[in-house]
Amino acid sequence: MAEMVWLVPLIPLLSSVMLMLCSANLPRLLIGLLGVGSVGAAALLTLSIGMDFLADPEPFQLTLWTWMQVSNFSPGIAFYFDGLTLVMMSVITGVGFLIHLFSTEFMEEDASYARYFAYLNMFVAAMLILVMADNLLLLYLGWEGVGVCSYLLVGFWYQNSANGQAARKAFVVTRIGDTAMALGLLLLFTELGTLDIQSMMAVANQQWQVGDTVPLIACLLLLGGAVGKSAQLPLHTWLPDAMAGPTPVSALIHAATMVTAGVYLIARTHDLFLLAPISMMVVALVGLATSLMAAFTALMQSDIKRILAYSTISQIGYMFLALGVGAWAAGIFHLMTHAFFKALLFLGSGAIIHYLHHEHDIFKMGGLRTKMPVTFWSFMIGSAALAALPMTSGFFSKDQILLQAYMMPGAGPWLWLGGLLGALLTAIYSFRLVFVVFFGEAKTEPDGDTGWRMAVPLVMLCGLAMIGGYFIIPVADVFPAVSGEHPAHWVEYVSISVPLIGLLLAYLIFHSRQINMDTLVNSSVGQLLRRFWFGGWGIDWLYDRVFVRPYYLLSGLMKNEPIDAIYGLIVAVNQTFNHWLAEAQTGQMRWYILSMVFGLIVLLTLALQIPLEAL
Amino acid sequence: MEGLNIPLNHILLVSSLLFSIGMLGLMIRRNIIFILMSLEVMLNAAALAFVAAGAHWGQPDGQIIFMLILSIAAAEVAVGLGLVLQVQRRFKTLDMDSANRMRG
Amino acid sequence: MNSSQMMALMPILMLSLTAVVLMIQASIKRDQGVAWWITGAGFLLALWGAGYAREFAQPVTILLGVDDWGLFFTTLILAASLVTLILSKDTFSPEGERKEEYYLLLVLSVLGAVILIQSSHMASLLLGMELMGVALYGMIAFPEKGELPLEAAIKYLVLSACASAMLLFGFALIYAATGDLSYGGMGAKAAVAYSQEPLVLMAGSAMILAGLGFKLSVVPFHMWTPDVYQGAPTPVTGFLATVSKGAVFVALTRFFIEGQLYQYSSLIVALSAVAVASMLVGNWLALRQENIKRLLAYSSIAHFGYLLIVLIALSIIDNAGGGQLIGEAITFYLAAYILTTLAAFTVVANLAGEDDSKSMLGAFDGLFWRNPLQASALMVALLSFAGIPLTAGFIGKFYLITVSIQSQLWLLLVALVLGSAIAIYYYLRIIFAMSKTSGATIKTGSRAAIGAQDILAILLLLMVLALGSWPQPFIAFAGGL
Amino acid sequence: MVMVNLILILLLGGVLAMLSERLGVNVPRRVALAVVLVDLGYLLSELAGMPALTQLQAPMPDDPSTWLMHFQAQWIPAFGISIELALDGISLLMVLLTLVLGAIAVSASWTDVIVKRGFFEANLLWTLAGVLGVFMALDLFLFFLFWEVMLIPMYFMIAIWGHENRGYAAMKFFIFTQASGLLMLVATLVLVAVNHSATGQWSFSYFDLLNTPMAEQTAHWLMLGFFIAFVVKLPAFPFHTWLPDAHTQAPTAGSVILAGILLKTGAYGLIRFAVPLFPEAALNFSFTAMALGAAGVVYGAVLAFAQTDFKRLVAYSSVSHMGFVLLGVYAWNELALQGAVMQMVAHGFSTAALFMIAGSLQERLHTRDMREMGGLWQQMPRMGAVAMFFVVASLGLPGLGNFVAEFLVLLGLFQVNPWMTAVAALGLITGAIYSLILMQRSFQGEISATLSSKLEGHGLADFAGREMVTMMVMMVALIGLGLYPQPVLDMAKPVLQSLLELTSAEMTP
Repeated sequence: MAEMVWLVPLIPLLSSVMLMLCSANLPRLLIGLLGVGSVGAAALLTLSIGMDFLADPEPFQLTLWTWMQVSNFSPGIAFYFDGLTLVMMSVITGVGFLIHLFSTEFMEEDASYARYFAYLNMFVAAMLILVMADNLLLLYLGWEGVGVCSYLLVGFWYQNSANGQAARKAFVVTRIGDTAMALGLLLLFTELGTLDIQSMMAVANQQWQVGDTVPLIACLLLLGGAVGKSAQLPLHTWLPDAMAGPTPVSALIHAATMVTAGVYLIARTHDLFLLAPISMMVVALVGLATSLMAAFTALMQSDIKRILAYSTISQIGYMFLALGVGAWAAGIFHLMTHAFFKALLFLGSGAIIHYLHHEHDIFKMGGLRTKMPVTFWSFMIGSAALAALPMTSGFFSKDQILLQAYMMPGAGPWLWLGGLLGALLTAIYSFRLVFVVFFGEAKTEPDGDTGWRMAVPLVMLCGLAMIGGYFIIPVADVFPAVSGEHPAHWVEYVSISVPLIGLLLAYLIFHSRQINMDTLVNSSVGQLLRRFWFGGWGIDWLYDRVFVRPYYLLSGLMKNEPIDAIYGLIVAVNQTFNHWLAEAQTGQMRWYILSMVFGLIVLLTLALQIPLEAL
Repeated sequence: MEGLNIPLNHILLVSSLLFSIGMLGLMIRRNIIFILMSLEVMLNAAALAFVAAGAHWGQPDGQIIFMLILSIAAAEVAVGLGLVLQVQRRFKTLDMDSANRMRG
Repeated sequence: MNSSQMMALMPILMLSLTAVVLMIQASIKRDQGVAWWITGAGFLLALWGAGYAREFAQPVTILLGVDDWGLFFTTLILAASLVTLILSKDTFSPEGERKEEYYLLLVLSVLGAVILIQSSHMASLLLGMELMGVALYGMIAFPEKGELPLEAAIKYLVLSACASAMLLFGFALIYAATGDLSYGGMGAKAAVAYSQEPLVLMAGSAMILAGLGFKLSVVPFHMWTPDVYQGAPTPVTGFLATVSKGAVFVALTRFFIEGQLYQYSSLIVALSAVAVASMLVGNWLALRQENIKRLLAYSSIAHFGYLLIVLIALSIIDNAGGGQLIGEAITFYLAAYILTTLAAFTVVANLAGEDDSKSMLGAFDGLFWRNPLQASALMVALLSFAGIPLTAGFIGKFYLITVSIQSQLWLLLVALVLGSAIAIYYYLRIIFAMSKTSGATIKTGSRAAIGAQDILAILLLLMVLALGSWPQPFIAFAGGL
Repeated sequence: MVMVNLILILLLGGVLAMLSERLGVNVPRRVALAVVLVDLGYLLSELAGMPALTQLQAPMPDDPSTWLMHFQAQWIPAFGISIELALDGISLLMVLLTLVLGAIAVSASWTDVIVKRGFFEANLLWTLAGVLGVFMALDLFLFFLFWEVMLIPMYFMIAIWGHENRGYAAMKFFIFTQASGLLMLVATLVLVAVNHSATGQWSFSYFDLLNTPMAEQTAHWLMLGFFIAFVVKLPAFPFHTWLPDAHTQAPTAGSVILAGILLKTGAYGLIRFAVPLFPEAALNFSFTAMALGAAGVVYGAVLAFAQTDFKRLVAYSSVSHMGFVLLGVYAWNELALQGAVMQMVAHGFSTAALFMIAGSLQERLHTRDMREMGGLWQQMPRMGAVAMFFVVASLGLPGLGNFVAEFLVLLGLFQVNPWMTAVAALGLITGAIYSLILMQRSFQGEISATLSSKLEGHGLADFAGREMVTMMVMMVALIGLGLYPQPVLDMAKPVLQSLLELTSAEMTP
């Protein structure tokens, strides 16, 4: 079965091309079938390959053809399949399939139905290529392909130019990260002579010692790419705006798959990062800082999708933290569980938006508990998993991360404390969302609850979110084992109790209104803080002032070609000469005679110059 | 002919003076007749220089060229005066500054 | 003057014979057609004479030196005058004046030019120059009605008389310094004379340069060119541009070589200053010129500026054995220049005739569509002036650059490159005007009858292209001179 | 003789097209297409006879027998000038690109209403003939001749059939290239003179001039003469101001040829003449050249972003893309050179397609101003999709030709100068910015007020069958180049390796 692995990305790709070419004359049902079916087939294929692989976990490599061969640079279109790839593929195809099913109903009335599924399928294909790539160049192909698909999907409703603006912002910011990653690729090839991940890591281990500068630079460049794609500080500003796209898109791209690409990249090239401990620390700090920053901002948001977007950023911050402290398996595990419950939350919010005729502001919703029971229960389970309440999948993965963060020698406890604060905030804002939207008096009337095509994915995801914690991801032989002794039990109890405290706080503030925050919120400091946090710590505002406006100014200034002025000058000089000389042609004969005499005098002086000197 | 042996340079000086006077006349005068006259002066200055040079080198060439210059000057003046008649009839004036229709 | 020397003078004899026959015919019965045919026959006989005289190439008396090089240019001059004759057949015939005198003046002027080319003595130079000049005054002023020709003639007369005076005075000074009037003699005695009174010798040669410079319309003396080109009837302008300037340049080269004037660096400095000035000023003047004839005048100023480079290079290369290249360069460039100018003036004559308003740029709008044949001839001529490959002008420019590189004249090379870069603009402006499609009524397929002028235009167009794309036979021929 | 026939077919074809106008207004375009296809077929049939391309042995630059095809005939023996045409890996690639893009250019202006159609097609074919000559000529004099001659028909195409101020644009185009061409002529002649003084015989042949010993200073100046002529044509940063005007004013077919092929003559000249003839001078000049390339990449991209005219934006994108070629050539190792050759081919297709889209937009909306466009995707979904494909190709999406080229250039450049690569990589970001803004302003967003008023009701014709076929050809080509570029790389490999050996032999004195 292993040789069939290249079929997995091919099926969605083919269906996407099919949908693009004959989008006009296909009936809506057939389009749905084709779109969902292709991802479903890919899922089944992954499942069967996965079963074979779990039987005898032997990673295998398959080369289709050498992409290009120039002197010693010969990357191939080659796929590498091991435990990590299996996990990623199953997440992509599994969650992808559910989201495709969900969107058949969500996008029911949309005019360009086929175009939507074409883009979505192409996205899944690109993501699959990304995770299955054997060499970094093919990974980069998947990387950019995913970027373009996210641009197309975020800007799907292109009639409104604001969506176009958001899509362009998403693409350009990620493109900055991609450029850094490309430079990383160039450095790696120049130093190590190959881009095939496995052989590259082997060569790196021989060639470099721990703590060299070159691996540090390479890792930081790769981190730049990861930060761009996974929306971490400093390149995170595009994700909240990317909510302009349809909600299933946000679910698939900005929750489950694309944003985790950065985590996958670092996990896949972990040997390099192990060679540069400083870069590991940087990853951890970036992760922690992002998770805290995003958590605070999520607290203040009023748009349901922006809350979830900031919560995604904060959760990925956790994964970066895990990778930073060397807990690779825990990071990937959290990636998987996060995909389940975040997709669940997004789809739930999609259902709410769909049936509340596109209402985004949570304070205008309320009391949906009775009217939309399926959505309510999916939100409850999703938020529980998000906040990592005990026995949910989120609990298992987040605790592992916090434990291993604690165990890290040196800054471990501090990272653990930061993580705890993040967990507390996560609990508060997730349940704030639940209480405000589902409890309290109803403000707007939803017209009905989810149809079966929405309900089934929600229920499946609820199941996964609950039991996800018990999955054992087969990455034991991919990553080095985690050292360090198990910390004292009190650390575990603290990390269990923190989410519960958060739940209690959220209940008190938002549901039963015992603790009155108004005095604090309306105070001058509170207002300032509120606006500061609401605007994403002012980073977006900063970028706008520092980068975007000057770029517009610069290009506007140079619009009509300053260089042309130089050539204009040359022309002007010639024109003036022409003008003077033309004036000299007065037509007066006496003037001509004068010029002849003048000429004679000049010739005489020139001719007599030397004899005069000789005298 | 040892009688009047004036050094060559003096005569050359005189003829170049004559030449410059002719040129000056050419520049200053506006009336076409006087322009032709100053042309004659310049040509004769050259002729004088030739004769002096011929004398200096004791060769007849100078005077032969002098004869040549006379005939050429005559030809030019003949054609010149013919044109002057046309100018008088056409432009109603002999002032050469009026003939500046072509410029630029 | 034995018989072989007479044979050597065959072209001159033939022309004089034509002049006499013309005068006799005019006295019998004044008939323009017959006069035209006689002049034509005369030129053809002279052409034959030039060919015939090749075996007898030898110096004839001290006045004339008949050699292959001179005879080649004689044939070139005669060809040019034939073209002028064809063009002037119907230019101002409507006015119905007595045309015989015009043809007589033409023959005399050509006779002057031929003498000038073959002159090797100051007297013959003077004779040839004046004969050509005075005949030209008559030709320029020929159309009675026009005021412009009259103004042009007067200006040309006064200015060239002044130039001749300068020339004469220069020769007088040189004669005073060296005591010899033939170029060869002057050259021999020049070294001695330079040691005694360098001032007189230098002043004399400077004035000669000034006098000849006027005829070649190089910069300090260029002011007359546009007015005379515009004023004179187009065939006469064509004649002036090709025959008169070509002959004077050949005379200047002969004088320069045999008179060994190129040894004196001060003269070379003077000449380079003049060359650079005329290259740049000629092109600048033409930049925004609307009248085609004036534009061609300015471009001829620039072209003779380019030609002077070859003379200047003479002094450096000649003693380095490159003399053969110089001869080839001059022969080729002059041939190319004359051919292109003839082509240009043929078209201008066919289209503009004597009506000055017609020679404005506006009249040429959309010419490609109205009269494609003439338009393409003019286009090829302009491209040849600009030195675009596949035309004779390009090979000429190629020679110029090779010569200036061989002699390391970097300043002149820079001026040449700058000049031709500027030149592209105004040549292209005309081509662009001709290709305008807006406004002009474009009727395809209405072929005007192929008249005599069209044949001439096609012939010249083909010769310019042939010389440009397949120059090898001509180079071999020029090499042998 | 094959090569001479290639050029002759096009020249005579041009004359035929001009004359065929009498038969009917639509006849010339069919004649033109037939002539180009015949030419292509003739070349392919000749090539079929040759040994398979991949095992081309390395053509020794200074030994004519090893070239794919070589033809020599005396022309002006006095100066050692001969009609010498030769074909090797790179020039074959360029010839094929020229003929394919020529056919596409003819089909691009299939339905344009053009005055004097016959003369238009004739000029188009003559430009192609001139360009073929440039790619095949190996005698420097002949090369210069074709270099200038290809300008004249191109000048006419812009001057006669261009848009509003075509006169200015055509004049600027001609003077820029012609003046710089003069510099090249002077440099060639000095080189020949130096060769003459060294070897005692006149020769313009590439093989004799290749390793002329000369002083370091003269080598620098000569290299500069060649460099400026090719860089003006490329166009690189400071000499590029003619390109936006020429492209915006040229008719569709004209700008397709101008962007697709004429820009490549500059790049080809650099690879063939500027560097191999003066290896040491090129080596120590390489930093400035690369700096110009990098500056061109960023400058072109920033300016492209500011444009409101569709074609002008695409023109500036060509400046940015060609900056990569300059970087690739002067990094002078196999990776970068292969990247440069790939960029020449891939850029040819992507820009030609964008110009065709611009042309069809102009045909439908009678304007190129993007302020009057917007939301066209609704009206013309197929054209929108095709435009999206080529915009994405021009910003360098992996899997398409441009990415392979740009990545190879950056890879090669990194080994020479990492900091320069960082600057050039900025081009990737700014490239994305201007490409997407192009899509946004024209095909996405709300329909502009002026456009909706102009349309009031009757919709716009979407891409027809013919246009779709041409676009499909180019899309397949780009995808093929992107996913399997090996045939193109193999074709250029032997030549590049031999050039590298030649110059490396020179550079280590």
